[in-house]
Amino acid sequence: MQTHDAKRVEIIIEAPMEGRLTDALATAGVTGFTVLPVLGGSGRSGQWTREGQVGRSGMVAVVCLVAPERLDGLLDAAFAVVQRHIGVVSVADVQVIRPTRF
Amino acid sequence: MQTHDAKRVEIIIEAPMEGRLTDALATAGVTGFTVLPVLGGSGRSGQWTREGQVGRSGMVAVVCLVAPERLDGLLDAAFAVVQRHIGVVSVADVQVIRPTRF
Amino acid sequence: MQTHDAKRVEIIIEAPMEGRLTDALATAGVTGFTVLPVLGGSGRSGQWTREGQVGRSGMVAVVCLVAPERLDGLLDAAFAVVQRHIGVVSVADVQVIRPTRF
Amino acid sequence: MVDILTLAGQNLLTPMILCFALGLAAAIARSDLTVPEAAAKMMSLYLLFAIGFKGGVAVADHGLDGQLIAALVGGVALSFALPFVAFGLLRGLTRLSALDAAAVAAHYGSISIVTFVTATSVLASRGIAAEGYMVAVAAAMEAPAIVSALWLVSRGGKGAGVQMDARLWHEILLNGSIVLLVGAFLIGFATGAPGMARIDAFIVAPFQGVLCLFLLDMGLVAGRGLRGARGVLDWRAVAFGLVMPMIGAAAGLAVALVLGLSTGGVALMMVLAASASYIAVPAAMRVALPEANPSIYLTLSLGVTFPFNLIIGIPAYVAIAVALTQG
Amino acid sequence: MVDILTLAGQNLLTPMILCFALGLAAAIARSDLTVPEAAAKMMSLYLLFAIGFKGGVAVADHGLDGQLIAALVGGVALSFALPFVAFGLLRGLTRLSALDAAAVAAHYGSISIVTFVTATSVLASRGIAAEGYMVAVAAAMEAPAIVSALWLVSRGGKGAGVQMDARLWHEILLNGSIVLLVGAFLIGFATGAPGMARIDAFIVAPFQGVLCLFLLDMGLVAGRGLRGARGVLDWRAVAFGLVMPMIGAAAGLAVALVLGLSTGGVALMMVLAASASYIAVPAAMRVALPEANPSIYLTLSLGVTFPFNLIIGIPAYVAIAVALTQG
Amino acid sequence: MVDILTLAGQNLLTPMILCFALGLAAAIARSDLTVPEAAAKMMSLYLLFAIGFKGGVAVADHGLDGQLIAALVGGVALSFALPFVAFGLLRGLTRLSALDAAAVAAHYGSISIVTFVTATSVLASRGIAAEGYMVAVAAAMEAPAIVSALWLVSRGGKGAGVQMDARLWHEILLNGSIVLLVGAFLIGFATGAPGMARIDAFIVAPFQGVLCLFLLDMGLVAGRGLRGARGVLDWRAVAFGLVMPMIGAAAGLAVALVLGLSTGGVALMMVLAASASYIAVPAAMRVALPEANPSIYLTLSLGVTFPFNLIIGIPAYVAIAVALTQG
Ligand SMILES: Nc1ncnc2c1ncn2[C@@H]1O[C@H](COP(=O)(O)O)[C@@H](O)[C@H]1O
Ligand SMILES: Nc1ncnc2c1ncn2[C@@H]1O[C@H](COP(=O)(O)O)[C@@H](O)[C@H]1O
Ligand SMILES: Nc1ncnc2c1ncn2[C@@H]1O[C@H](COP(=O)(O)O)[C@@H](O)[C@H]1O
Ligand code: NA
Ligand code: NA
Ligand code: NA
Repeated sequence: MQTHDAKRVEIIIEAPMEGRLTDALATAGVTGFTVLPVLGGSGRSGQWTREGQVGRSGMVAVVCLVAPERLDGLLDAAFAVVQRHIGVVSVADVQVIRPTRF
Repeated sequence: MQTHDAKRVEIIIEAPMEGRLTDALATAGVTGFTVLPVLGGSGRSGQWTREGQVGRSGMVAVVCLVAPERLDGLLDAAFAVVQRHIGVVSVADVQVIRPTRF
Repeated sequence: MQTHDAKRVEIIIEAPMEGRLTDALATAGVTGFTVLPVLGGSGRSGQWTREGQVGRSGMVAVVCLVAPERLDGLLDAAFAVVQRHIGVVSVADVQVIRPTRF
Repeated sequence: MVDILTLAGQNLLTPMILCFALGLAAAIARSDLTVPEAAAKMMSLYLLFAIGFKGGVAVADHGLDGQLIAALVGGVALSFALPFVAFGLLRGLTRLSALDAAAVAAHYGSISIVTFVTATSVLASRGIAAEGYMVAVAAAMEAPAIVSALWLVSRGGKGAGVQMDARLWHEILLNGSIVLLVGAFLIGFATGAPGMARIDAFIVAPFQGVLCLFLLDMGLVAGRGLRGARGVLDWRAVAFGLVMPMIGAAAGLAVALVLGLSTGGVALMMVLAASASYIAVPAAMRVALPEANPSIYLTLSLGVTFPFNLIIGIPAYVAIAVALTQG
Repeated sequence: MVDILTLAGQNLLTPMILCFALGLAAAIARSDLTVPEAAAKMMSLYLLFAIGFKGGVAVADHGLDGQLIAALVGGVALSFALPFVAFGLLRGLTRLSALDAAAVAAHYGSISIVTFVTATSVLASRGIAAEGYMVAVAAAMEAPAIVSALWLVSRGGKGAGVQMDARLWHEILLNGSIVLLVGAFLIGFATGAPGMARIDAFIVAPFQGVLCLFLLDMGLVAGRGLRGARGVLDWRAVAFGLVMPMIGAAAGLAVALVLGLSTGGVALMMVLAASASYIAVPAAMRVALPEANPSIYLTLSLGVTFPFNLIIGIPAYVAIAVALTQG
Repeated sequence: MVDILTLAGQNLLTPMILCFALGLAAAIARSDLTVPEAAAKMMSLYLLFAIGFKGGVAVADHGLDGQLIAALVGGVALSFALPFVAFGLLRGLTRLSALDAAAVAAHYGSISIVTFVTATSVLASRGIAAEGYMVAVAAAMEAPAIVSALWLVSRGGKGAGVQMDARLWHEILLNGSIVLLVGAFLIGFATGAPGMARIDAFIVAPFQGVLCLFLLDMGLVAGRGLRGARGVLDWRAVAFGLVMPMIGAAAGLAVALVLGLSTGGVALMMVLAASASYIAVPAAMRVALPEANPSIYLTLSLGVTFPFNLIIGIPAYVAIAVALTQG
């Protein structure tokens, strides 16, 4: 089946920042994304799990599929939000069907 | 460690279609997949979150690792189901250990 | 934006083994990972869904972003744990921002 | 009429309605107040179980009169017929495509179990008895409307549009809420008063309180839906969402009077006919009519008709039932 | 015998059993009825807390007789011993490998807390008192069986097969249900009647109702398990799942009579010995014996033995206990 | 003093406190006992709804005296003022950076609703009445402290450190717990005794039982937090976590006496001033002061001050309130 190049950006970020991130994405013209729940994790700021949660609402994973040429805009927008916060951003090359969407 | 080429197919689809998709995959000989929950997302059909859910049971992400030669069969099967529905399909090149499984 | 090569390792493993896996990762010097919930799946050991769960607490997906040179250590550590258990391991090439973290 | 408004006034001051209003307001004000999905699901399982069980016990107490069959037939007939009325109204009144109109029509032929539950608690609080088997009627009315709607689509040459298979029928007829409602009804019927004695502290006393929190969540969901659907509905569509329940209630009233139901039974039949589905039917529409726009039917059913029935409809239907059966 | 069957008949008509049957039927009919995982977990926490607390209060009321220690020892002995019986039976009767047989044996030496909870509510509804410390005995019987099973495996030269470490012991001995059960027992013991007065409206009145919804979920899970495990069990294995609880019950009866427990205590000891674990032990087996097939032990424990105990076992054990201690 | 200790002793033997202790112990012993997130969230919604509703009904019964406004002003003033005290204390006593000190200070100016809820149930069990509108005061005290803390940071040249926007204010002022607490209060006020009659079986009788399970979860969370934060706090910081609530309580006492509140009202004002937020404020700090270390403020608030208030604070505050208003 005929597929098309795209980028899969995965942003793991604190839940309280999710709305700010998706707004920033929308402003950057990225209107397609999916948010996945996160159970726990570990990083420089230590380990946490959702069970240990009253005060912190934990983190979420935001996945965006975008056309390669829109990657930079996306990363700039995302970085402006993530910058001062804990979390990680990764980008992978993928193939998508239905290119018109991205 | 010795690894082997494989494809990682990620299908984000409406929950009511999950059973139909996995059946189609099985028919196409793809018996290995993992289903991840989705909290919300945004696309051409607008934005939604699981909190806003009574009527719509939301979406799920189905991840399949397959040997490269079985990719086309998988995509055809998946596309037949996804075609008329909202959702996205992406394919990434990955390495797996234990090739016999795929 | 300036990005850096990294590997994205995705390990899908039984929940009762999660702690053992993350400890093994820590021992191997991998202190960064994210754990995602899994709703269900299918493989050689048959199909299962979280609804069918009383006895088995199901599976989880552990995602690690690491610098390429640390991949082998990670895979060895992970494999030692996963080896005799059901589950899958896949590795993808990705780009990350903020390399210092990995 | 005045009488009805005062009733509506009283009704407005119940914790249930105010909880719904609170949820609606919180969602529209973009508060982050949310009820966890699992908790909402659990509360609806509780409500379905409790109401089904009580219905079964009531039937076990008063015995099965032949009316049960008649009421089931009447309800099913309503569910089959109302989508045609709704479809005609939508095509004449609004600008919706035939596909969207048919999808909406399916919702209004089917029923909203929460509206039904709220009505039963209103009746209970006013000491008005109703036939216990009305829960069975409610279950029976969920699916037929879907058939009518799909027939409307395929007839309209949109046959290609319909993705109907045995599997979908299976999903519709054995969907969780129908199975639990009917199952609890049968269990209540089988165990009767002794069974009730064992669990009434669980399904009777806390019932209205749970309903409050559940309606809070309904308000949140309806409010978020309305916010998200800004611009999806024009005033014509909204008007439909207010007029259709009255038409449905009238039809339900006629059927109920013909059946000779009790005051409570008449009120409940009106509520069932007036209410619109927002769980079973939308899921079925996503599979059978994927091109139909969910925001339209969900917003109409959940954002317009549900609040209308909750706040104005139920007290009105009850008042009418009282007037016509006890007057 | 006839007597037992009539009892079973009555027992069948309780809401609890019928809820379990409803879940079983819904799952086998492939209905999408499901209880959210979080809700099921919460209900089991509620049941564990309530039963542990009540047990502690009962002990606080009647005071601690030395029997507590004796009963604990008796229960632990049963948990150690029964896996050997089960293993022998499985190797003789069925075609299971030594590994799978050992894994199954561990489940039958351990206990099912839901079966225990259901039995207590049956006793309560029949006004039969039981030693409050039986919940402590239940907690004590969870783990020993695992030791016996792992010993059977390593002895069988399958030593390589056992992945046993301090961490796993820690997980088993401090697993959530044991901790909550024992903790609630101690809290009930410490706060006694005054403590009970504060929370009985929460842990006593709604108890049977919550148990109904929990058994509904158990039925759904058991049914889905049975559906998924078609072909995994031959008739020999199923026969084991029906015979083993009777053997366990007999052993439990002997121990209980030696201990001189009350009627209720005898019945509960039989239930504990007859029931098979489906939470603590399976998780431990996944870690310690990863090559053992989970479908086999889960289906046997949850799909065969649990329903058997629920429907036939409990009323039979109670009837026997009554006959032998009050006759 | 002795008197206070005996009270604390009695208090220790309530199921609530022991449930908290059980959770704490289980977490520290690394048991896998957990309360599902959704269930914990639902229990907190239940507690907020119940306490808000009861408060509203109480106000509807006794009528609104002008004190409500005065009490609100007093509470808001406390919330504004206490962060300055806390900040000064932290900078003088501990080695925390200005940023971390300000973040911690915000928590101590704000309030812990669970501490408040527990205090009300202690008062209820001792038959001490309190002003119903104290729940409104509690809601009003959540946010002001955040303003003070952010001002402290920006003043400290750390302006760059503050990420404050209209959106965050919106999130803080309309956060779920405030909206539900105030909303339930208004609903209780609007429906009064008749409303209460409909749902008291749900919000009154099971209240203390639900609180037990909720405190069990609080203990688990606090224990896991403490385990994870080993080494984060030195003895100075811990000392602050024990001293600050007493200072807060004293300030609350002064304000309450000036306002001339009832015995229960005085006790609750002390509790509010003494307690530290662990939900609303931490979320706000993550957004506004991302560089402040969450382990510090969460561990202090949840791991040190919350248990202190629960076990020693509440009975002491109540005893003092009784002594000073009834003596
Ligand atoms: N190398 C990594 N791979 C995957 N997830 C990570 C990694 N580093 C951090 N994370 C996630 O980001 C969160 C915050 O990380 P940090 O900012 O390093 O404290 C962690 O709790 C993880 O969920
Ligand atoms: N570009 C994208 N990247 C990631 N997820 C997407 C994207 N587009 C759509 N989705 C997901 O697919 C769902 C339906 O998308 P759509 O069919 O465009 O309305 C959305 O709610 C998202 O969860
Ligand atoms: N090819 C695959 N792609 C994605 N997930 C898989 C695949 N194979 C197995 N899994 C996951 O791993 C679990 C155990 O697989 P198995 O060990 O093959 O029984 C399954 O339930 C799936 O969740
Ligand atoms: Na209808
Ligand atoms: Na046993
Ligand atoms: Na405070």
